[in-house]
Amino acid sequence: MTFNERLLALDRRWVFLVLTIFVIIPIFVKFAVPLSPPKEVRDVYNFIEDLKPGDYILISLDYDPGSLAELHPVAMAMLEQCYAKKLKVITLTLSQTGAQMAEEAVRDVADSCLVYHGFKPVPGIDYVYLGYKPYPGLIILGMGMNFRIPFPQDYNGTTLDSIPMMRGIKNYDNIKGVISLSAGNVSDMWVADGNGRYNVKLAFAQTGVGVADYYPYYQSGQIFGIIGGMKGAAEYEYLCKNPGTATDAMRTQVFAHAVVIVFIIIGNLAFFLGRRAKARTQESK
Amino acid sequence: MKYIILLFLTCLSLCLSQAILAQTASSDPPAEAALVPSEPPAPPGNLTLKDLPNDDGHGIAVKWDLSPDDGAGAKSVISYDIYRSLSPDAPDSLWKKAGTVVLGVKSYADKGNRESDNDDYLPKKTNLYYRVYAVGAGVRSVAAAAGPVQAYDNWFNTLKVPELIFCVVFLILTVRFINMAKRGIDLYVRPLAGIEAIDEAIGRATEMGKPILYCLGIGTAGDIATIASFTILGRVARKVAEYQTSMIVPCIDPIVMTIAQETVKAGYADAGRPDAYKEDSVYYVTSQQFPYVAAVNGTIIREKPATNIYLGYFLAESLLLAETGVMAGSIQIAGTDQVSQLPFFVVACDYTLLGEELYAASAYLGREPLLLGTLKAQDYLKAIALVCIFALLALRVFTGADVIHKPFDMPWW
Amino acid sequence: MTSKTAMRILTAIVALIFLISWIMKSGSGMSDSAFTNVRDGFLVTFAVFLTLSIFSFLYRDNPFYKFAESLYVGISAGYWMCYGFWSTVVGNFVPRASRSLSEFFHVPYQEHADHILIYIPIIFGLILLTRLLPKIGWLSRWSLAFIIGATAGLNLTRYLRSDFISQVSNSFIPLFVDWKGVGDFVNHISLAADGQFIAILSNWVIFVGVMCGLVYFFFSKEHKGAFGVASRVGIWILMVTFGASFGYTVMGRISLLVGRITFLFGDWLNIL
Amino acid sequence: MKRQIPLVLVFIFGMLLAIQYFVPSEPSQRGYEFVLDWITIIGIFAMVLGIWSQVHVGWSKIKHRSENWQYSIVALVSMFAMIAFGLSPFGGLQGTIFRLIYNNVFIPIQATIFSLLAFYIASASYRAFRARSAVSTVLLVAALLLMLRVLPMGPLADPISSIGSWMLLVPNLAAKRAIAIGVGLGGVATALKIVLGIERSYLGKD
Repeated sequence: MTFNERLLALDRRWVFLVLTIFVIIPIFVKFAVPLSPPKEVRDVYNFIEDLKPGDYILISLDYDPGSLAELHPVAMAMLEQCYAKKLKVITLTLSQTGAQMAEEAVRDVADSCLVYHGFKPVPGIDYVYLGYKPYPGLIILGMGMNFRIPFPQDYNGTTLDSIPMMRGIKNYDNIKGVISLSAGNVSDMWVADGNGRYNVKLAFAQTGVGVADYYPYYQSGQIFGIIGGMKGAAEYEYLCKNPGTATDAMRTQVFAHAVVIVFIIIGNLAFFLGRRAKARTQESK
Repeated sequence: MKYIILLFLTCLSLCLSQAILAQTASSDPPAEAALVPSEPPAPPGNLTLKDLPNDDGHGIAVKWDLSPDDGAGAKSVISYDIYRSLSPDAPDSLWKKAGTVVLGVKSYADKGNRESDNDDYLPKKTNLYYRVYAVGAGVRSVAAAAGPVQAYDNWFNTLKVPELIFCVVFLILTVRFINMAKRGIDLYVRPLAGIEAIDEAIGRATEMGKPILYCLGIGTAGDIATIASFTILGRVARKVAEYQTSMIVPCIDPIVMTIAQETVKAGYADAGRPDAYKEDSVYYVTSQQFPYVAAVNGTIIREKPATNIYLGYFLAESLLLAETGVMAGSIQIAGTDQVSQLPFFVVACDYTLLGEELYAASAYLGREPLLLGTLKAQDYLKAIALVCIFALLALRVFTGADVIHKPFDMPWW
Repeated sequence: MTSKTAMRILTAIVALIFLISWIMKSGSGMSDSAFTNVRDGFLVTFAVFLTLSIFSFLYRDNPFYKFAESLYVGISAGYWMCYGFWSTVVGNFVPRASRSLSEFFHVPYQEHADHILIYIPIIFGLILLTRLLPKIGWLSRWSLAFIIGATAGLNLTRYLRSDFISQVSNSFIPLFVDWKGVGDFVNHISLAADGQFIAILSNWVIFVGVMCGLVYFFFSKEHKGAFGVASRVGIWILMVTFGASFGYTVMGRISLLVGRITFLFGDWLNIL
Repeated sequence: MKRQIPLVLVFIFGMLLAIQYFVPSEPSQRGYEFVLDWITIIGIFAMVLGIWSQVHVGWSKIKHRSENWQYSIVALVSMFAMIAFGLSPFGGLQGTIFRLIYNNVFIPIQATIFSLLAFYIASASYRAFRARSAVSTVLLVAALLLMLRVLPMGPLADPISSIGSWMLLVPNLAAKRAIAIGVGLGGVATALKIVLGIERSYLGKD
């Protein structure tokens, strides 16, 4: 049996073994994956980076626990970026099952800021969490008039006017941009009602499954950036120099994909070499 | 006396607390962004009501002209609220909120519930009255009111004319081609590799002395793909009986199992070997997707069938089954109408029936004129679809108009 | 060493590891109650045992996998029966069949339901059960006929719109997006993803793809000449799609595996 | 009798439900809901047949001591244990033991079986993605491009990523549409064959 033939008849259990090893290694060996974030992801990052301390930004955490793996890392990295830049961050959620989770995210990142940046953003002064209200389309429209229409109080029941950072903040005119992290069609409403009617500067983070549907909005300029799936999340963490769970997951993905691709290449090489060898033996006959 | 002092003290403390509260409030200058109830927007105009067409008699179509304040200005409308009641001058509490629409929308299909004990019950053939409010920032306009109107049910849904035309055309074509086929006119059908492989595969199983595994997928008897699979199963069973080999049919649903048993039994009877049929060869495993796959995988790896046939409705288990079959060294023929699973079958199986080919397979296997007739009718409809796309595209290119954008969508107003 | 002895040694090793894990896990339990700790220690160990048993199938079929598979199938069947009983029998059937039964199961009795109609499916159901009696087993076909007839009738009309009519009508796409003449098009041609060229190209690919795809599915015409070329293009478009979907799915499947590995190394071995 | 009545039943119910689709009026809607209900209720009786089949197959294996008969005991015992826990008056589906078994036995096995797909997708890629012919090369290249999107590709990352997205959006849409139109037609044809009695193999012989 020649080398080719042996390769072509390779027992699939070798594939399984190699894949297992290369999925386990990155869990223990931490190394930086060289990522090259595409323009649509860099656009989001640069937009936030270019804001001045004290500018207002609205981050809408419109995903439910089902999309946690892909969108939570973006939320974490982005919130930390905003806090570190001393922006005033308004957060809310348009997903019914995501209210609790979003609140925890907003608070946890504020806590971790103390460790990494030496200060702790103060609720009501540096950030506010408005909570959840039903009918996303109406909420988005209402906020275009006045935040107080859909959200008379924040998540804890404090009226918006008694929250220091919300004084004088009326509607989208007072904030620099909106970033919606969503796993579904809430993004469509943000485009139609937020950007379409009030000209809000808008960017999205979407799950891997949904992201392809929203690229046309990026191409037409209705949104200024888009972060897609686990890969986008890892790229965002990379830009923020803040590697988290998405980077970890990406390490495994890169290894696993590389294994599959290498096996495909080996298979094809063996196939071609084998065919050439066969052709040669036929010629010599 | 004691009580009077107590009362006095209570009053005093109340007044004091009020004063203190007022103080703190006034020390906090009202923010300019605070929500001041602005002037109410102008009401919507020209409210008209009509029975909702094409329904079961519990719906009203409501239509109005936009409020002058719709879209811009300090008094801008945010939404419209639609209310319904059984009497024009009922108190507010008896007006049921039928729905809300955002600004810019000027109609609403109020589809009420048909059960009288439901909160949203909309009675049939009864006078109903409507009010529509334009809602601004914290305030709403005066109501535009109209009524009475009555809801009736309809006996034909005019929106479904396209489907009706389609069905009639299909029926006419089918009958025509069946008649042609019966008269003995030869209807050509192109070869399908997957179908020709079935014959071969059964022969191979006989040579190897190993069974054939036929998997109907994870659909219920209500899925058309499963029904199509039954029609193929009958013919496969007949061939299996003719070749005197054996078959295994694990099922995910008791009803599917029952129908499959009847089908296989009939196949054996057709082949003239009803005694060879064993009831236990078609059996029920469990009704859940992954346990079913685990069991079928076990069967494949232990029985090492010569051929695995997967036809029907499949989800993520497609690759689990197909790869296990490769491990067992079986020839594999698959087919499903689930586009998302076709890639896995195409990659892992020897032959794959793509989408419509699954439905055509029984005609191929049976070669009966009746079945070939429907196949021909299917082709004619495909041709009609092609012509439709071409013609309407040409119309669009030449007129440049968007009027034909969705030619089958008809407005309900 | 025969394979039987090897199997015995292996089973002994597995049992030993199982025991050690049970003891260790019970010892590190969080709860105050010793019983809960011991129970949870067992459950985690058992879950790990089952996980590894299933993975062992990748090497080859073996008694551990067979055990896990049978257990899984049995539990699933039992679960499904119970679920069917509580949701369908108690949920759908009892509230309409009898008041005393409804009270027994604590479900609200439906006063207004048509109580006579409920007997029609019961009759069909009983007829179905005649299968178990060989003499009159053929009667069960009546029930099957009802089910098949009803579902075929449902399928005859209901998916026409989503699968046929909408798909045909959605194919009317502009083949010349923002067309301002050949000169303008050539002057502004670019490969930018949002450019006019790409937009027009995409719509042409969709148009030609749908056409050729349909041609591929023609059964009663020989795929020769122009027809053959079109059907060939059709199959190419299908293959591009299948390849792309396959490649795209790899990521999701790897994530599933990472989930299980995290369970083994994190929840069980505590080394993450 | 044995074949005529079932065929008549199929025709009557098939036609009624096909026509019902076009009739929005209240009696028609209610009739539709009834029929859907009936199918679920017949399903309850079918469950008996399911249990019967399972016990029958398992028992005959045990009785004849055929290969792997021991595992039939495991399956039957776990099934009846689960039924006993689930139907007992103490909590039913929410009972403690029932939930414990479900969460600690059922869920882990389920997740693991699902995760086997990661291995299978790798071995299927290795075996099947070979440039044997033009068509299989197309399949291979498309899959490779989508997989390469995940790897760090430096300057190539942007074009690969856009081509990948384009393939998922554009040819994908065309192919899905062509398949859906065919599936729609095939489904109608199959249903029609059943209702008209052209296709009757499922009704058995004799």
